[in-house]
Amino acid sequence: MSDSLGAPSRGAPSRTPSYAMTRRSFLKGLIASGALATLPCGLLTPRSASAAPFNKADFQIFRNACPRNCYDTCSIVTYVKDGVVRFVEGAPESTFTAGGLCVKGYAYPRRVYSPDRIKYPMVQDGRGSGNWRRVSWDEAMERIARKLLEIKEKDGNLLGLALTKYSGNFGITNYGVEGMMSSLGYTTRLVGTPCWPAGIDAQNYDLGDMWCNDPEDMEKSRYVIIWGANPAWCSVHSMKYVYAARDRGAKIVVIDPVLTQTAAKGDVAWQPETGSDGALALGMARHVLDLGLVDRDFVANNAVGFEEFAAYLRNNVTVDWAAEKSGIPADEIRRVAEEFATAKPATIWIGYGMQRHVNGGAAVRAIDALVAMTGNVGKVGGGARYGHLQTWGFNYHAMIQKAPAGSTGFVGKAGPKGEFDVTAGAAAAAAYTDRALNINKTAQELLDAQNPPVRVLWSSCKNPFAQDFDRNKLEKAFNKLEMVVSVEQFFTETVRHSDIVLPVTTLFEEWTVNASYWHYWVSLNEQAIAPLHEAKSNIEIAALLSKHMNRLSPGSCTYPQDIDTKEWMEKEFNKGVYELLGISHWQDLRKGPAKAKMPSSASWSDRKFKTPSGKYEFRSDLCASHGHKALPEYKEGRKAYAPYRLLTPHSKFAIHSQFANLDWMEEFQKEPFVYLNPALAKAKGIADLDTVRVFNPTGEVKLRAKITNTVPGDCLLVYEAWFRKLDFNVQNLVDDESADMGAYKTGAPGVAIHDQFADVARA
Amino acid sequence: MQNIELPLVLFTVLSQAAVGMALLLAVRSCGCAGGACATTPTTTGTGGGAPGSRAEWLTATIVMGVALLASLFHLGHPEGAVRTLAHLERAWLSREILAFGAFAVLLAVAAVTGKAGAGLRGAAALVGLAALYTSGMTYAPPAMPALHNAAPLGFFLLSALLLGASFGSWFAGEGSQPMLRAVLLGSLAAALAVYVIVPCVWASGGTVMQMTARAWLASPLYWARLVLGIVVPLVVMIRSPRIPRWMGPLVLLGELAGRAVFFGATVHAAVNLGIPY
Amino acid sequence: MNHIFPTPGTPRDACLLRALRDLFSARGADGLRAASLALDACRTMFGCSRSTRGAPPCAPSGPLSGLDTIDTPDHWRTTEYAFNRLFVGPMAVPAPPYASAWLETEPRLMGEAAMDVRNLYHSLGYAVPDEGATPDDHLSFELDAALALLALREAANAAPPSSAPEPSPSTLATDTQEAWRWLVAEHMGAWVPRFVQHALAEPDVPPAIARALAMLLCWQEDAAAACSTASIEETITGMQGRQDA
Amino acid sequence: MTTQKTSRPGQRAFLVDVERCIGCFTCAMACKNYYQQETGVVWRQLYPLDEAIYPHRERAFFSLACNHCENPACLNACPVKAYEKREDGVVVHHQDRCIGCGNCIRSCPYGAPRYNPVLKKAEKCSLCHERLDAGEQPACVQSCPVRALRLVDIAALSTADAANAVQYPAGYPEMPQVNPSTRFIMPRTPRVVRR
Repeated sequence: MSDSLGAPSRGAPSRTPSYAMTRRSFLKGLIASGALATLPCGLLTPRSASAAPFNKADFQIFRNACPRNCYDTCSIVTYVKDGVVRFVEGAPESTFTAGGLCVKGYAYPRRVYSPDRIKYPMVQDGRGSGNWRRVSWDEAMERIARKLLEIKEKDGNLLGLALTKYSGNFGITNYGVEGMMSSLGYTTRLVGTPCWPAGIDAQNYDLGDMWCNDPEDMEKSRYVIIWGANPAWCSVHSMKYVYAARDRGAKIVVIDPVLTQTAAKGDVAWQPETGSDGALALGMARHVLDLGLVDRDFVANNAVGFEEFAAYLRNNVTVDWAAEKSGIPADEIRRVAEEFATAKPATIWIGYGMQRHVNGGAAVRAIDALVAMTGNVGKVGGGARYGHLQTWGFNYHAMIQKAPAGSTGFVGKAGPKGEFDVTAGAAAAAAYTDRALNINKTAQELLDAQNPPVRVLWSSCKNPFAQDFDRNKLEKAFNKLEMVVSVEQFFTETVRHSDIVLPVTTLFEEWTVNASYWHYWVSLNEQAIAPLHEAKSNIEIAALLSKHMNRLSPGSCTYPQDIDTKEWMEKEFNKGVYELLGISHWQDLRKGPAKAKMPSSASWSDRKFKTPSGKYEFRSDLCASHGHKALPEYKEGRKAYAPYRLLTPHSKFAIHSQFANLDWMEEFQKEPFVYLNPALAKAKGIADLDTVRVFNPTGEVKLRAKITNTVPGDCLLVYEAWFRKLDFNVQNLVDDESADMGAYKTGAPGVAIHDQFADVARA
Repeated sequence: MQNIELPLVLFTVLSQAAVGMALLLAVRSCGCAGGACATTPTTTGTGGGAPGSRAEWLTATIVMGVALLASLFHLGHPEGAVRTLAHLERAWLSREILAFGAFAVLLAVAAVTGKAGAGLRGAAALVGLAALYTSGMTYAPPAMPALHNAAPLGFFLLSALLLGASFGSWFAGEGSQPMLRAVLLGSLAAALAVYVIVPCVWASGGTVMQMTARAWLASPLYWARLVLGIVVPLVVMIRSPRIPRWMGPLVLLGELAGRAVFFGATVHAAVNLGIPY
Repeated sequence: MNHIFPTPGTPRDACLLRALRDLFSARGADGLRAASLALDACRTMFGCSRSTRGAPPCAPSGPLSGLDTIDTPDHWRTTEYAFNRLFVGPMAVPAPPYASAWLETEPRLMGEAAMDVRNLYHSLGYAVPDEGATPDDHLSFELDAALALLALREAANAAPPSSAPEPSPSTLATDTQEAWRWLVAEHMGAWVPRFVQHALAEPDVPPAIARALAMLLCWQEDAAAACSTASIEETITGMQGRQDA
Repeated sequence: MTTQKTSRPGQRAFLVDVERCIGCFTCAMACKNYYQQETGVVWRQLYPLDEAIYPHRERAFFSLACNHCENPACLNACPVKAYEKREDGVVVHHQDRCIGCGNCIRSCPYGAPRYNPVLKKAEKCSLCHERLDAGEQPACVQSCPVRALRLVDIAALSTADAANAVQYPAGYPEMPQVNPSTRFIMPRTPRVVRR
């Protein structure tokens, strides 16, 4: 910020020529501007309830899109006045968003204008010292550039530079962060995803891709099983389709160890043993088989390996065994299995929660098999719904950058760098590649990486201290790093452990485009206001870094040095996207979001699967070749290492570490709680709202307890969140045990977030 | 327990004290037939004459003035106080302000002229009673089931009598003392009954009433009010032939405590939305 | 020490405003040092007695007390760290130097307060650099605007009636006076005192910053008092209300 | 300024479909988003139903703002006529007239008026009357992702609504003297199969 009002006044007013400046013009100003008119109570004007009639014409209206890691990826309409966001609404054009956002989306105005926002690039003298100095962007970038050149000099490559980035901002242009890394050379990447990889691999083995029906066709289902998902909290816009299905006579069955809000809205709520989903699905499959309700046409003509699967079921699975594994009575399993097999179409929504287990991938394959054998794959209103990337076919112009000439890097096989990695193929071919570290073991991998060790960590669109597992180990890992750069909006625990923090733009301050991994709408994200303070977008930051790299060492970075976020947004579009969306130019999206024109609302409607066999694979040799079972066999869960199972799912008031820190959200959620079954509370002598310790070998958290019968007696339930005023972090309790699958499609196995255990005691 | 609304505590208690004084003054004057009072110099020694020395009227006026002043501090925007008369047709609060305004004027006139004739005395008493009634209605909101009835009016009337009698005795001639003592004794006895019975009645009422009963009984202020403001005075008065001068302050203390409970501990219906009502 | 009762518009105010403006917009140790020394210079030159009679002097004690005896890079670097913890970030700061953070019904930036001062700047023919990105109501901008109005008042008062172009200088004088009154008494009066209190309430505020905050409050109070008239008394009480909140 | 009288028939009211409501707080936040309310001032709030009413904790909610009563306690209690009941039944609070006496807050059985500590005045939901007059839905109603919160004319309820809607469900104070206009559809419980 300049130290005085902009031109013409600089320095002492008495000396400023501007005061000789035409008094008339000034008077015009002073009187006409309305400033005087508002003087008597310019501030005190009460926000009267009898406000002037609402008139859209009073506002500039912009198109935005919620870039968070969420099923719903809402299309937002932003109302701006005097260059300030006044309020936001859901876009009515999207039948999915349907004019309304969610509790988080409506809190956005607080996020942009929060006084807590990081305003300037700053340097911390002594990590964790709290001694911060404000620096110019150029100074910050020069420091980073010099450090990068130094380690490149020392190591002969840039593998000492690591990037950790995940889903903090899914705006397509934000893949420019990966692009920035590539444009510097071969670097170290924390690859994979903590979110949904086991299920992605499972569906790729079974179907050849992760591709779900349009959620909007769920209303055509005659039977809906929501398995390990909680849309009432995590995909509120999907609930209207669940309701529509029920209004048309469908039965809603919700399977979840916790009686979630979604379960409370179902017709039947199963609370099975956590992690027993595979057994449950196989038990149902066995019953369907026994009843002869298998879709013979499908398994014969569109699938391979069914007979082997059937044999496996006959020899190894009984309904009673499933009942014993899951705790769900055998006749219950039989009843629901029969209803599911006879209702046409019937669908299962496979949640991400149920695959965050050491046997999660296997469980998803078992559920896929249940849906397939009942002939519900490829059917409108049917399907094993997990997610899709059909609408993500952008150019990734910001992401695809080539390494500077002569760069050397990691020699060895290159896998994908995550579920959104479009460069995977190309990379495999190259002589050198980036070094991949498992994002789900960030702490351990940073500690273990050698020749060279990771010296510089760049964190963007991610808050490692809130999201990476085994927080205490992560602290050790950070102490090993020579420089930590975090690109952030708020002073998170990660920023506290950084040397340099760079303020980044919010969705209202940059151009980009957003797609969903659930619904089929694509939304434009216009820049609605100027970036506040000194915030820059991720690609502008990359360009500035490139400028300084090339100034200090010409040719050391291939990233363009002068960037306009709007132009770069345009560069992401291509003919394919236009055709898919049925638009002729991205400008059409200014009229509202567009929905992909798919041949059918059902995935796989042509039964042409992307598996090696081109058919649905009950038996997947590919899966076997990756060290798993060829058939969707049952896999045992993780052994308990503490008395109670610990579940740390998403709250409705936050997405990971975002939103819970906003003052508006604090109105409705002031603090975290651990939720306990009355029996467990009684056994531990814990009364409602007592403060308790939840602890295990990984660490501990202190918080208050709420006693509720929605949680099973052997479970401790704590929702993850980052509160600005509280020292609370569920990652103190979650270790980095891997899930069974994920390496195939995302570069690293998932993480068994819900195979965690802990004990509890009054504090 | 929510905020005790100190300005309202002061306003209601003091205004009721003033009403009580005016009321008993009028009653006394009726009891002064045959010039009984004339022969007995008032304790304040400001000559004889009809009951209601200038000092007494002045005191009442000042008490009422302080009450009105205190009420201003209850407003977010005191500058708008005059507009409170805008809704006489419906709002008991508007009527309360009007009634007490008129009452205050009458007191002031009496205080200024020094000697109030029977007419003025009667008028003051009647307007005072009317004002008391408007208070009783104003503080019986539908949102507070425990008070949405005649209870507030009853409480206020008792307060008026207790305070009126004990402070009135400062000024009353000997002739009136026995009568004041009787009034005080009677209203103390009544108050004892009321303040014990009413919470018990609530305890057998709906959820919010029961919560109110619990809140009152749990409040030290309630017990202070009961012991300091009722039991002790009662015991004293049973023994003592006339009202001791320190009785006024003591009773006032009890009343203030009691009123603090009234405003602070009474439970609002909205506190348990979603809970069985 | 020389007892003067400066009225707004004297060199003293200009001196203070300039120093305070530069101090609160300082980007680093050097800026802080320069502005702080300038501020001390004003205090030495004009003393720190109050123009409001009876008001206690601003200086913690004695006219020259608290002048920085230490003048080492380390000293100013530490001051910078503390300055950032108080006003800049990156962590959430206890005393954001933006009017909106105090006047908005809820702490937020770019609120109505920012729009009000933006109007004033525009009417003066000015704007903050890259308007829309930089909140208009940062303390330093407001002090800068105050400086401008100060100079303008002098110009207005100086202007001889004869040489008056349309409209008459009296209009100019009253307009300027009104604008000044609104800015220093009404607008800044509504948040600067709370801002100063909150900042001073923080642990280990370096002397240079503590003095600056004290001087800021004195200047604002004096300026407000000087132009207070019956008409605005109630506005101020209204403001007091806000300040209690 | 006062609101222009509209000649809509009947009483505009919120219909709270607790059966559909997922307790997501979107409506409450949409209200804050549109009116930029200060901390502590919440015009619309969600109240979880006690386990005595719905057997599972924090799984069923009343989303409540102003009930726009037929005989509003706030309006009757307000000494400065800051409240107005429009022809369409909407109870509007004119904050410019309010002097912050708090009498409406003491009087409303449903806690609809809230004290704004900054403006030192009361304020409450006025059913987005300025949006209604512009042909828009109230911010909260428009925001509800499951249409659990609807704007209805209780003089003209659909037969289905008329059949299911109740005025005084358990957990909601019965106040015939003010006759709140809000209507509720109460939730069902799923068949829970536990280990």
